Amino acid sequence: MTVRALFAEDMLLGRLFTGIGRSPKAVVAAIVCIILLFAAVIGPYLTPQNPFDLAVLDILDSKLPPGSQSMDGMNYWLGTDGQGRDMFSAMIYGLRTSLGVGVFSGLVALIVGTVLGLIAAYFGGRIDTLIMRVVDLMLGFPTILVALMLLALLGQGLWKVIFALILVQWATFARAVRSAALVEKNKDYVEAAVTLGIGTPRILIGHILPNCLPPLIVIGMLQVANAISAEATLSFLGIGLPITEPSLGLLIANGYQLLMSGEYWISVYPGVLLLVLVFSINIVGDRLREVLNPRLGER
Amino acid sequence: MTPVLEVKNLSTHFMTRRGILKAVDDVSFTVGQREIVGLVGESGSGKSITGFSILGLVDPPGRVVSGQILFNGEDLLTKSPTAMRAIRGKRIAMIFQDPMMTLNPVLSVATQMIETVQAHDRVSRAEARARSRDALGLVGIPSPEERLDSYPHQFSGGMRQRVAIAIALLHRPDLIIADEPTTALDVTIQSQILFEIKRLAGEFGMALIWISHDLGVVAALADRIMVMYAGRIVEAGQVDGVLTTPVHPYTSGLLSAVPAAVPRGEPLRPIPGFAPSPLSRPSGCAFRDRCARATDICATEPMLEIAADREFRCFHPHLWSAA
Amino acid sequence: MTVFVIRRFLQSIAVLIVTAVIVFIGIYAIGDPAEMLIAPDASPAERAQVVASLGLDKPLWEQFFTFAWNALHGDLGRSFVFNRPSISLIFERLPATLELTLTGLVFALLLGIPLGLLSGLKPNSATDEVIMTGSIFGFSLPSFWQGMMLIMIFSVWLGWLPSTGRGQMGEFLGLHSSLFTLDGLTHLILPAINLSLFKLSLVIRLTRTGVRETMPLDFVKFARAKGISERRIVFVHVFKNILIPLITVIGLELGSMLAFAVVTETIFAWPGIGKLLIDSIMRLDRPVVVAYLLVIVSLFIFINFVVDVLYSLVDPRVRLGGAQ
Amino acid sequence: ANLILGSGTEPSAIDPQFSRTGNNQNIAMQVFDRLVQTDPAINVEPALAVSWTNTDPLTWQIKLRDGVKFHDGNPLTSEDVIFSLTRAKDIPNSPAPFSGNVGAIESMKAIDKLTVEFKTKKPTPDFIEQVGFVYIVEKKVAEGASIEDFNSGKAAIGTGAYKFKSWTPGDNLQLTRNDAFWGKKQDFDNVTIKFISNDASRVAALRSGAVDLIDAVPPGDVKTLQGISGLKVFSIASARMIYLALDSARDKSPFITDKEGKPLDKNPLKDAKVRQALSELVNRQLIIDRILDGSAEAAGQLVPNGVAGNDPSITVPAMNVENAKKLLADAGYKDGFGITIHTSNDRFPGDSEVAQALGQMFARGGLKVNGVVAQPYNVYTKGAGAGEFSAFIFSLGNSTPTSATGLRNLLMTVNKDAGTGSFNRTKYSNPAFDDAMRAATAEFDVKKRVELLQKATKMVFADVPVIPLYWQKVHWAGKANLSYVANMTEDTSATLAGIAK
Amino acid sequence: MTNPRVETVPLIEAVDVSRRFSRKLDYAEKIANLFGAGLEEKTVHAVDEVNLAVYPGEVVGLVGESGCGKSTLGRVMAGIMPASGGEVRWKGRPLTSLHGEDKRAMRLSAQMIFQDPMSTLNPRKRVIDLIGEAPKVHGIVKGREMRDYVAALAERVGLDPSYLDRFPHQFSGGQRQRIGIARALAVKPKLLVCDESVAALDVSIQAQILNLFMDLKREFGLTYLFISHDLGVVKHICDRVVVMYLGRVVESATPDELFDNPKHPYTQALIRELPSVTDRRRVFTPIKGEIPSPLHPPPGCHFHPRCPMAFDRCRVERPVLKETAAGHVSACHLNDLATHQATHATAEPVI
Ligand SMILES: Nc1ncnc2c1ncn2[C@@H]1O[C@H](COP(=O)(O)OP(=O)(O)OP(=O)(O)O)[C@@H](O)[C@H]1O
Ligand SMILES: Nc1ncnc2c1ncn2[C@@H]1O[C@H](COP(=O)(O)OP(=O)(O)OP(=O)(O)O)[C@@H](O)[C@H]1O
Ligand SMILES: [Mg+2]
Ligand SMILES: [Mg+2]
Repeated sequence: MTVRALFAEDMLLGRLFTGIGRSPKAVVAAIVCIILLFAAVIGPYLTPQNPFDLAVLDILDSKLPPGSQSMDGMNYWLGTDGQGRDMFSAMIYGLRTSLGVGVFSGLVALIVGTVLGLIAAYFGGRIDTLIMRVVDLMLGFPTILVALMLLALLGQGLWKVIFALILVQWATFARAVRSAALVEKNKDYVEAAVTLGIGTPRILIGHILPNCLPPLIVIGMLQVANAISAEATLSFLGIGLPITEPSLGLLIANGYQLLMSGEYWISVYPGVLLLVLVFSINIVGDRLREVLNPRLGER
Repeated sequence: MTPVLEVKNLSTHFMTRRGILKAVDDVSFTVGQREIVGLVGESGSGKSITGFSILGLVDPPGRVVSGQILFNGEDLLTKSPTAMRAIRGKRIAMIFQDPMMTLNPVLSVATQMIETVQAHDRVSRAEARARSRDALGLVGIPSPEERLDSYPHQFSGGMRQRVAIAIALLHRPDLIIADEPTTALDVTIQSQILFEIKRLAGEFGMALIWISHDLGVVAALADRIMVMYAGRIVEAGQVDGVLTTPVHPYTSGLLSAVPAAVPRGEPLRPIPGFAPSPLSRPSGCAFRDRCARATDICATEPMLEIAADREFRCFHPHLWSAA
Repeated sequence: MTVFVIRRFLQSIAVLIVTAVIVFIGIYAIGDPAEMLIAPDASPAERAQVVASLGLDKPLWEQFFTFAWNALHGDLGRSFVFNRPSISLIFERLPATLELTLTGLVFALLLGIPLGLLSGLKPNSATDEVIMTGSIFGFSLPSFWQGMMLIMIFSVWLGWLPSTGRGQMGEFLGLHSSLFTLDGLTHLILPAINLSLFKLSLVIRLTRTGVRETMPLDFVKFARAKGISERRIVFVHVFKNILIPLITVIGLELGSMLAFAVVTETIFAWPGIGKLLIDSIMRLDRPVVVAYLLVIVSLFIFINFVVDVLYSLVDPRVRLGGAQ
Repeated sequence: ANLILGSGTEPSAIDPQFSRTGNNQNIAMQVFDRLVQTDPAINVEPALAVSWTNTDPLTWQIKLRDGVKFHDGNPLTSEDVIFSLTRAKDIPNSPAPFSGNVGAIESMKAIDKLTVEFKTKKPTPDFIEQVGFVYIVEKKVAEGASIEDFNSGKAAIGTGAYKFKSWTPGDNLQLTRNDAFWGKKQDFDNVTIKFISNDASRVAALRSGAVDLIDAVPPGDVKTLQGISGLKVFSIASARMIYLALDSARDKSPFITDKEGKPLDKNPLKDAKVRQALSELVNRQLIIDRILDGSAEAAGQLVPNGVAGNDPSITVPAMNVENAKKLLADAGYKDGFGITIHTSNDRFPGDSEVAQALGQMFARGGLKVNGVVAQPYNVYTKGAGAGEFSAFIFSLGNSTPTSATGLRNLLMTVNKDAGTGSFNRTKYSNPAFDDAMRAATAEFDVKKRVELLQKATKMVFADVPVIPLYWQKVHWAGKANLSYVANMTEDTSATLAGIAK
Repeated sequence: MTNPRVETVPLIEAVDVSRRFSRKLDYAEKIANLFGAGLEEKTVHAVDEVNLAVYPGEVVGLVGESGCGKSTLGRVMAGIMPASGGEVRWKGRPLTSLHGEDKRAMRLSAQMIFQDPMSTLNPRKRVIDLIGEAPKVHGIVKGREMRDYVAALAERVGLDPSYLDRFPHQFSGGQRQRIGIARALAVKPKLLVCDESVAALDVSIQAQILNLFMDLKREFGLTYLFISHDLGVVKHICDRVVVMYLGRVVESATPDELFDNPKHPYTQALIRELPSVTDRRRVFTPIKGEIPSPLHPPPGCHFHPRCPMAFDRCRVERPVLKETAAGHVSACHLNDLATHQATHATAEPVI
């Protein structure tokens, strides 16, 4: 399969790209996403400071307004937070964390949810009932309660938050995959594959799954945005990430108290960055929804 | 007698991303009063779009780009949306192909019928209901009063199609356009519907355009037949004539492709090749690539020729001794 | 219908049991309620007395079965903190939350459906673009941030609206609610908006998608062919079809709004059950958490039940009682 | 005039004896009275009792105030006092009962309508400080009353400055003035206390005018509020000490590592020199200035100046990195060691920030800070109690007139039966200090008692059992036309508010 | 035309095969029944005790109304769906006795071709994979040889091999059906079950595909079970036609015999109502009534409510298949009446 073929207009990827390409809004959003992703990946090379290293922080520099200079002459373009962290560095690192949390938890939840959803749809019966009841239960439980319990069980930390988010998200995917797979399962091509003696795992993964992908991509995209928001909310409620390694959400939450006392930059800048990030992911996801929905896609 | 409908040089195009799609291209025909006209042609040849063009229901990005549609002498294309709405359902009715999809699944049959009555006539609900019930009776639905309050899913396909026909009959229109109304149905049910329609058209004196790709059905029903190919009418004439002595090579190709045309077990005689993509139709005769008789001249536009009992567009028509 | 009710009932019981078990284990995992509750300087005798009176000295499974036994008799236990029946604590605050969520929901619907129709009927127009892009905001802003901004703008800077608590209560037809006084209404506006922004976006989107999916269907064209007015087509034919997904989602969302009003209630000091929940989790007030979840889950179940019934009213094809 | 008060905390019940936690007392003190009460600097002053004398070490006579009437019009009698002090022991399910306060009582007897005689089990010098803080309810009303009766107001009949009107849990509590109050006449006809737990919301409520007065103003907002005309801030340094507890008793500590992060076999915190060094690495004033916006006073002992037991000769340890490094080297940790600091994140203002700042300072002193872990209090308190941490932040509020209770709970050897060391989460044990404390608490002479306490304090803090950081300042803020008595006990009560003259 | 029946062992044979679809009562419904709700299990007898033998090289047509169980019977015979009663025999051996390699071989030997070519082709696979996947999975070809193998097959069914890397939606209906056929041929089947395989196609393309079927039969000696409701098509290519009504076989004969001398009133109606270009009838005399629900089939002869000639016996007794002429069987009580009466049965029914 050549690369060109992958991007052929009829292929999934091709449709993604041409679909996004046709909306200027989506192009801008996609570019923003890519820039932010890039910034997150090369973060440590971009920032003047490692904001996670307590030894380089100095509370003498705390709450400096944007543009101030540090003791040793470094410029804090976006100011510093209460611990004397350079806001710019903290935001880039926070972006890393937030995106990482969002993408990673979204991805794992997608895989777990997809597998369980496929199993539920294809085998039906008791397995289906069992999985779907668990899904209902999961969707019914408040995120915070789940997160808090996990936090208590496992201790605090990045991976635990990710784990909690996975636990909360997989059910959404499972439900979506199941409903898509239920439709696909009854299509003749599945029966044709059965007739041809193709084994069940192969049918599930090679035949049914690819046809369930479009809604999944969309939900996945939006879930990443959701997860980033959710992590921020958890941090706001004080059960998120380690405080010495703040995510965007934690930065906002930390600065929240200071918002009214005039030290706006501590909360507003990360807030704006979070907004831009989630907003552009949502715009891209939205566009994908339009493109990948065969009934709504451009004729 | 003036014809009920006179379509002159109708062209309906779809402005798609990939280019202009000429779904209906310079089509002209007339439908006389009480006449049943069959419109046949293969899938995608523009039959439905012709029907929708008449009713002014072509969905964007489609548009009637030129021509005239004279209904009882008035040009429908110049009418305002409100005026068109007053005509639709009242004087021209349409029946769609798929009986499962034409009725709104969440509204009762009564609602869907009564609203049609009340959309055109200022009558009380009770009266509208009575008229609806009578219409259901007309199309042969047993105990119409009780069935009125049913929902579409409670009917079988054949009965739903009969409900659609009853709706079309509510205002005794001058013209009914039936777009493949029996394609989705069984042979036995199809023949019930054909029977019903034919009886009612006769009874009410309605004209009928019957769209189908089943030559057999049209043969059984219509007075006149029009054959479409790639957006154009390639041959039109009395049913008996066209089916026994087809002039256009496409018509004759169609007729000889049916199984009954050759002895049992013999190979069938399909028309070779495929219809051109509607987006890239060659200029000139669209059929020439598949036509055994084609010559260089076919690359130019064939004119509509009008013979005694026949109209056709072809440079090399079959000339039957009778014609 | 009977079958439907029976099935629902049995499933509900199973769900409720599982919920209770999870909460018991969960709270046990988080911490020791006694540690949170009892003054640290209490003497061992005092401590033992309180622990015993709360039943915390027994093994977890025994506590669970005591709870289950009492629950069967309609007693969901007394709050560790308030020493009052947890169920009455919840019912005391449920009206405030219901008031908030329902107002939020109504707001989302009243605004969302027309906007959704507007953009769905004119896809890709400028109006559509504006509405759709705007609706993304609803998804993008974390709820707590929205709430903060609302307070900053409308109460602190502009001083138009109060930012905390529930206003004065009025009485109407025997119902007590802050909906019936001006003061109450002004208090309700900001939290209701905060809670409904997300749902508003959702409703807009659902409606728009519904319109766009329904408009090309044959029956719409058939209705046009019958000469029905465009208004009736949109508001009767199309709308009733859109209602189906809308009802499902609204049902789900009402449930989640109820459960997740936590953030809004925290920010706006709204005396509802969301705040009670977070406080109770923080204080490890297990009877309240259990009772809360049981009530919420029951409410979910009830809402789902209503949704299904509504569903069958709107969509005649759906029959209650058929297996899923 | 009416008062709307925005409070960060909410009572769990109206029954004044249900729990002696601050949130409940704040409400109780407005509706009910105690035998004695404290002034802003935690000095005892008479309330329902006008005098108390001990005729012998085991006998006390308390004289009640004459003419005090309950809200229902009945006069206060000795019977009510005896009933209340008896009832305090057996409130069902009370999580923080007053039983400790009445534990010393052997028997009670009404001498006349206004005199009660007590027999104690053993000599109890601070007897009045114990029984004096129990709220007095009316026997006739409270006998057999359930907690719901109090919550609904039926049994919420006290002698206090305000009468209970209604309580809407989670939302507000309403009071009206008691015109028959025995004390100072209150300025407000009606008082509404709104419960606004979120700090920013509470501040916003004041700024938007929705409330007249708020408590627990976050330190970061103090400056802003002061800058707003029409608003006023009332501050005081409280007797709440914030400290870093060090796991000093065990041979191995869970979060102590070597520089590479591998667990260390030895526990450096056992060495007083190391503890001393850590204390000297902390720049208390910097933390106060930068993190708490000045809302604290640097601490070197348990209670601040003004509270009995404070030893003025103990200075606040100054930051001295050089000396600290030397101390570490002396103790055999020239290159430092690894440590993780734990903290709650929702217990008191700036808890997690302070922990991070400590982390920074330790790191600068050459320690390897493996992390600063912040947890919600419910999770945190379990871990702290179970000895899961090595260095962790806690606070200790002192609401009694002397430092005795605090010292006993925090630093004396853990002994459940003797009731010592209840907050001693690190199991610190210093027998000499224990002896000194026992001597101090047995002393009837007030002056001598305080001297003994000071001696014990000096002795124990020289050993750095915990690292005292600062005493929190507490702030109230209100409209400029109001006055508020800022108090060290952190009480929020309408009785402390008034209309500014 | 040779008579394939001289071979004694049918390639595939259905013996008293029934297929029921039933929905069991769940716990809630059972409980409701305890309270007297009187709920019953709903059972559809999609196929009801059908006997049908297909001999090697034979083309058997299966006609009947929608929902009469044609597809279900086809599936059961192709081994995709188990029978719920009776047994299916492959070369004389019951399918249930086949295991392992035998079973797989049988499964591959019986292939199905469906009505809607688009829906049977996975829209996300290229032609090469659509056709080549199964032979590769089953080791019929090696990975490297696959392209050639598929190309050869494509050529055989009249597809341009240069299209192998396209997706199904890039083809026309007729081409898609060819892809479906090539896919079935790729595993070297003996039996093709064609389920309405030409119904969705235009006349001309239908003719092309039917020609292809006939060619393949000649070339590979394939056996066909040809399901259709179009009698015209069936008549043209089949050696034998079986008529089903509501789950039961009501008549079976050679096409000539069946069209000339239909015995069952239902068959007669079908033949009469078949619209035809050549034989234009302008009078319609449809069978009255709707197709009854298979959930509650009428007792006795399933056709009696719509049968113009029904009499009392039809309402109670199920007619059995009887041979009326050589190789012509039908299930109708009229067969038992005097022969001269039976010939009258073609009289125009009243509506
Ligand atoms: N909404 C549309 N957008 C773009 N092209 C369209 C649209 N509707 C129809 N067409 C094109 O117009 C042409 C004529 O379509 P039409 O539906 O009239 O065919 P038809 O003869 O009715 O075929 P069938 O027998 O399949 O119903 C086709 O090529 C079709 O692809
Ligand atoms: N999986 C199934 N579950 C339940 N009922 C089924 C199932 N498959 C088929 N049926 C029922 O069995 C009967 C026969 O169906 P079948 O598909 O065999 O009919 P058919 O003759 O092929 O019809 P058509 O011509 O419409 O394809 C129908 O009533 C159908 O509803
Ligand atoms: Mg059409
Ligand atoms: Mg079928």
